[in-house]
Amino acid sequence: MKHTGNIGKPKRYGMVIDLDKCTGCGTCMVACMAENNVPFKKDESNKLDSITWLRVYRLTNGKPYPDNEVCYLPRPCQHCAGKHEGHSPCVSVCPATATDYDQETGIVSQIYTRCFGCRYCMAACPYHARYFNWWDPVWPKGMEKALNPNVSARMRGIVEKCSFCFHRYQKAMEKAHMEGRRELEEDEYQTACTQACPAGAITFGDLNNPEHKVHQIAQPDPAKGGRPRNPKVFRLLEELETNPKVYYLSSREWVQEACHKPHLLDQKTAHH
Amino acid sequence: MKIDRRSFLALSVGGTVGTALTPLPWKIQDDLAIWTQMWPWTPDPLDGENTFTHTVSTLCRGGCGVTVRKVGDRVVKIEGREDYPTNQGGVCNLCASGMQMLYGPTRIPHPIKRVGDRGAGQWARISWEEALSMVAEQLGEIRQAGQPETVACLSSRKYGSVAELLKRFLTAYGSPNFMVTPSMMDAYDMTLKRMHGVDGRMGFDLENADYVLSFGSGLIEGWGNTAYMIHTNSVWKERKATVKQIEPRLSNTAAKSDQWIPVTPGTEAILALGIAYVIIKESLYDYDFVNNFSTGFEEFRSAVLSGYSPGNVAKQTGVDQSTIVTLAREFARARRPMALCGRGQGTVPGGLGESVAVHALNALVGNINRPGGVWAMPRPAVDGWAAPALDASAQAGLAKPRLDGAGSAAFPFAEQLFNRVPEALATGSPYPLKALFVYEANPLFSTPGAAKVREAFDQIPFIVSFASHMDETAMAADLILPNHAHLERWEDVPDTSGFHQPMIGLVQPVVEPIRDTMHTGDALLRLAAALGGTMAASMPWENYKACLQEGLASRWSQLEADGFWIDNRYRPDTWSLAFPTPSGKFDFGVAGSDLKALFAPAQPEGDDGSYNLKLIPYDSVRIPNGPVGSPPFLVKIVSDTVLKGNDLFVEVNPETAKAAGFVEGDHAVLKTPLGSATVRVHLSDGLMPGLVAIPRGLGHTAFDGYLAEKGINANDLIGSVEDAASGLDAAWGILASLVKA
Amino acid sequence: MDSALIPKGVKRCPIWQFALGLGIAGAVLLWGVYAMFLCWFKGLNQTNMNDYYGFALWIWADLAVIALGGGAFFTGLLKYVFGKDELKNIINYAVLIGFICYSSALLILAIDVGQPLRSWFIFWHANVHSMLTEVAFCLSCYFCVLTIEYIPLILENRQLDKVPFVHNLSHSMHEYMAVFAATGAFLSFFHQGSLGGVAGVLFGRPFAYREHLFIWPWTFFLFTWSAAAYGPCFTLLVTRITEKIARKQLVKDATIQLLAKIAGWMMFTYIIAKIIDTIYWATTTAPSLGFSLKEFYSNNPVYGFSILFIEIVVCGVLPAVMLVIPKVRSNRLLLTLATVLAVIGVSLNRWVMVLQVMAVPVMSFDTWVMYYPSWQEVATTILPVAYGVILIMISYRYLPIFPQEAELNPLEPETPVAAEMDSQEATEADADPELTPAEA
Amino acid sequence: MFPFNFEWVWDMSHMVFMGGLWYALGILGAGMTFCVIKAILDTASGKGGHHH
Repeated sequence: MKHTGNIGKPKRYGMVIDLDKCTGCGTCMVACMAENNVPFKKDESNKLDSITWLRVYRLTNGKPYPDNEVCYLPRPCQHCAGKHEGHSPCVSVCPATATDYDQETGIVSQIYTRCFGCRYCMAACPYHARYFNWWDPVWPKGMEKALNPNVSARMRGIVEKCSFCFHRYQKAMEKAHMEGRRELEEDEYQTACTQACPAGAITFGDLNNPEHKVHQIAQPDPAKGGRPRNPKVFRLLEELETNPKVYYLSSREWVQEACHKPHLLDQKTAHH
Repeated sequence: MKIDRRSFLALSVGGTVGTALTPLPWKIQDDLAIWTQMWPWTPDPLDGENTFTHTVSTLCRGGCGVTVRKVGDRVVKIEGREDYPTNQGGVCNLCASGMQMLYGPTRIPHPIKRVGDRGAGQWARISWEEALSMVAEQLGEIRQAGQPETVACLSSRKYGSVAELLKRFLTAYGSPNFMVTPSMMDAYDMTLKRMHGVDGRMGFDLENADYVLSFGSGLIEGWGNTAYMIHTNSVWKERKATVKQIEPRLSNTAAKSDQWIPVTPGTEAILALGIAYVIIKESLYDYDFVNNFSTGFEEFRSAVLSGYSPGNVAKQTGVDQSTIVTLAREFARARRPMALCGRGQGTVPGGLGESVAVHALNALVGNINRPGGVWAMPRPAVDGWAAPALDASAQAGLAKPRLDGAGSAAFPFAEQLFNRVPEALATGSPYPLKALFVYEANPLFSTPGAAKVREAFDQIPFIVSFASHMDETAMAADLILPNHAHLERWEDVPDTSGFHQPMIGLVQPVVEPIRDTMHTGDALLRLAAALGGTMAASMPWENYKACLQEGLASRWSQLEADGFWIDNRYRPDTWSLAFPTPSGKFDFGVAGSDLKALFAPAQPEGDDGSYNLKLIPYDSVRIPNGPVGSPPFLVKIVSDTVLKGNDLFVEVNPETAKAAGFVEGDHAVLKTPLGSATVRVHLSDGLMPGLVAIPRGLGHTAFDGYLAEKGINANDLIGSVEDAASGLDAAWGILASLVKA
Repeated sequence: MDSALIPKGVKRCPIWQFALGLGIAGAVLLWGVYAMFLCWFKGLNQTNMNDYYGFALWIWADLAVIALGGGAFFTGLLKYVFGKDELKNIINYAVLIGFICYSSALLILAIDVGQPLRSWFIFWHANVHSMLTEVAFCLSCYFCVLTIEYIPLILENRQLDKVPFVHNLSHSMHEYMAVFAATGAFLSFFHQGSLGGVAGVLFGRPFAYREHLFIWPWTFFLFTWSAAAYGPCFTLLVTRITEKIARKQLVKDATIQLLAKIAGWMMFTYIIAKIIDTIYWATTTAPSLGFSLKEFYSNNPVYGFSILFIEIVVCGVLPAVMLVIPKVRSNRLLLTLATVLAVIGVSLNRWVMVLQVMAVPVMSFDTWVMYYPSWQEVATTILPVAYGVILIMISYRYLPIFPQEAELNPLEPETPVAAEMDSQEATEADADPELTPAEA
Repeated sequence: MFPFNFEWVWDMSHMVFMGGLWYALGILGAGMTFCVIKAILDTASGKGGHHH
């Protein structure tokens, strides 16, 4: 196989989530919880202490009946690169180096056995992508059988978050190495949510690889901190310069505005 | 004294300093940290060999083709099967949570019989021999007494070998009372029969439709095959198809559609007829189809033109005249327009008039049996079995009328009318029930007017449940013969969700049964054998798998090899061959019905003037409301504007709430003619004023602390309304009031 | 009974009064200790913190006590480095208050982290780019300094001082104190600053984020500055409260006035810097991140513009001006009022920089989340106050904290002991509510 | 915090930060050692205190 893509260079794994396609069914959340051994309590209705690495937000245009509109927005960890690669809001503040920016993949990791639960990273993350284990995880009798051995169960008192299913990357790389390859095919490494989404709303791959769909859809501009060149694509809170690797696509202007798409705000201020 | 104190001090200080200088404190500190990293009470899943098995998950109504990842003998993940024709790699949220259904503590571990009062939850473990002989004894006695028709069976599935086996069991036994939990497909089947003359099922070539007019169907919220419909929605986005959603609430389907058209609940059929009016009036219909392949058009035309002018319709439905006209024109001019009905997930059939009115739109534009249209499809059949042997006793029983009146003079086209059962049992007419089998159904929870069903069940002296999980109906049973869980068994799942190609999925055991359970098919075979005679002769198979294999006949080899069977070259009959009605044409006249009566909207019950609001149920894709109770993952993803603690939120338009003095989160008493409940108010700009919307599927009393007592059951507040034309449940909701708690 | 331990030339209340006070403070302490163990054994679900409030009451308490404890380093700096020798009369108490504040902060942190048994990872696996690492290192080091500064005071106890080695050690430590104090000031500068940096570097939180000077956000300098300004106010306030309870003057007016004057000018300059910072942030920083000031102060029940006004004007400009004007600060009542306002002001600033940062939604579709602490959080926050009261009681009783006490309150040799007891009715326990540094 | 911890990098940040830290600790340690030794020496030479 001949590749013109991104060979031997660092990868920047990322996502494009098509908000036009997302139906808010929540299968991504379930797939994520199942894949990553996310615990659950008897009462999960307090969303302020409910661990959902991937959370689907419900956005509305705020207009009264019958002009009300709704859009769903799945929010995994944004795997921010920051102003320079690795200066993620959370990685830069973690005092114990328990969260790390992987220069090979661009993935922000969390080392559960290292984290001592100061929660500074949670304070730093504007996306609320980080979750604290307020409780000891408890599985109803028998259900611990369904735990995935590739992801360790977390103990109470530490922070956890979406890892872009990093264990899947490791498994895929292991397999590739066994087969004497150094590069992964696009479909060899996909996150659980991407795979499960019945709408096919999530596209995952190497943003640096022009052969990958994520690159083609988002068209990140490396000169501008990865800003998308596709006019329908945007990132959450672009102006904070967190430089996230999760891109969103929506054809609705109010959705773009709700996510702080910069050009809209520029226009807005220009009008005033 | 002083010396002592001084030496004591010196010793303590010296000791402390001395210990601090040894590696001991550092070692302890390190060990403690390591201990926190592997607390014994935090589970550490064992690794093992990874295997991937294909099967079909039967948790959702449509059935998801899945690939199950196992580590050793543990199921750890359920993913969508890439090459499965419907879900195509995606999966629905319920099937993705299947591990929790397999391993959850609400599984019924072994056969049990009731020892306390009904519903008290006092059970005694019994052996399978004991359990089966108990049933055989009871059935033998009833048959001996010459009342085989008093044994009934309720199943959530109409097709497939287990449903067929249950039906066959009853037939050989001598009971006509095989019943299926109601769904929109009942109305569709009846429509097909009366307009097409076909005993079949509806198929929808959805992906190829370019203009979809949905009369309240929760297209991406569990209508049809959940995962397939969500996939289809994405196909529509890619192909820029238009979706117009007609319903009083801004559902997810409405939110993702190109236009949300709020409509007064229960007037959807009127709106469809208003659209038909414009199409007919402006001669936008398909001349070829209407003139050459249909009959009864004149009757239909005059019925429509006499009462459904846009002005008239606008008044009743709350939809602007101009919108009606626009919808009609867009629909008629689209290349492949398709009109769909079945509210929400289609768990309530709706009246026949509604289904007929909507389907008439498809007929007007000739989008029948064409690409991108509605297709009449053959019913899936288990056709490899010989006809059951019937003795005199069976023949006598089968000659009796059905308990629910389906097929009687009043409802000649009906096949199932479970909604009429409570009434029949309450009056004991035509006869009481002596025994009931419940298979994968939870009628005590999921039937509208659930209280009445509970009362009716109290009249049945012997209820046998085949449930795998302790649901509400199992709680009320006398004997439970637990079925294998969905990942432990063989089964065929013919698609009945409206997929446009004949298809059967094969459920294959992924793990050995982890409890002392028995496949219901095997239990039936053993019961038949115990009953002997023609019963045993009608069900001669050694085990369920042999019976399955024989039933699927020629399709078995493909099923076994691929895990599914599909006829992807299937095309529906062309118009000239498609309509086996007396005229050989599509019948707009609905087999000679009184169209005016047919189209009259269902009247809500209990209008005593004390109710100022209308309560409508809504189906959420995150809340299963059928036979399966939400596993913990699904309860977890329910929004906090739906459920908070155990409190259920009902949606109310801010304007309506303001008039009643409610603000967000207020507690309120929601009252309907059926009962009342305390709820909390959630203000929603996505709901027509004057309505209250309540989610279906919460308020379980059975299951465990992860689900039980959360919210209230909509079916306790909303009942069924019998459609005079068909006997089907035509309820769209109920009148209600909402006052401060 | 314990008269042998009481410093020479001063009088203390009877032992039963002292024991009663200790008992009351001890009861409060035990309540806090109970809550502390609940948090340790059951986990942080005992609190009302959540995923939106990863930082809450405890972190505020930490920031507040460290700011209030800033009197120790700043007074030390003034005395040992800038040679303001007059301050020797209050330095002991400043050190004691600082020691209490810092040990309290460390204790609260030990409860606050989710895995206290791993908390040493902050040192072992240090990320030098994290403000919190800087805080942890400087805080612990400075706590060592405070301990070193407090030790000679203990050693000066009448009985201990009789031991030659102890006497010599305290003597040599005194000689060397300038070096320790200078190191302490250096460390304090960094940890007070990095505590400000904790919020200021959060570029994901436009409410907290500030532009940087070198590697430090403006809040770094503002926090150091405010600790230097407001810390001495707290020292003055606690001194005043102690005097009230002891019913005698303990520090001469000259010392008090000098410290008040310096604190006043520090506050005056600080508040100007704070106003400039606020204006720049409101008009330049926040808009560049896509936010307008209004978004930070509306649509919620608590955080309105009044918060900003109270912090900057009522508890910032006002006490600063009061302390700067000699006539006002020489009035004891007004002086106390100014220090109370100042203490509230700096505490409010720390509250806003912790709690409001958490409350302000960043994503437009997110919501304001309000928070109130659980009783366990409140109890564990009051715990250090009780501990502080006890430590002050013991130190005051047995150690020569106030060098001018004997001079200001000469003992009449003929006075019978019984009469003395009557005049000392007030028990130290009365101090509890007023001594609450976290509330003040 | 030590060069043998794997987080350690010989870069400016580490050298400045840890340099500052170890410098401060050094002063404190050396200072205390000095004080203690001096006290011991003073005691040995019979200075201070009131022997009884």
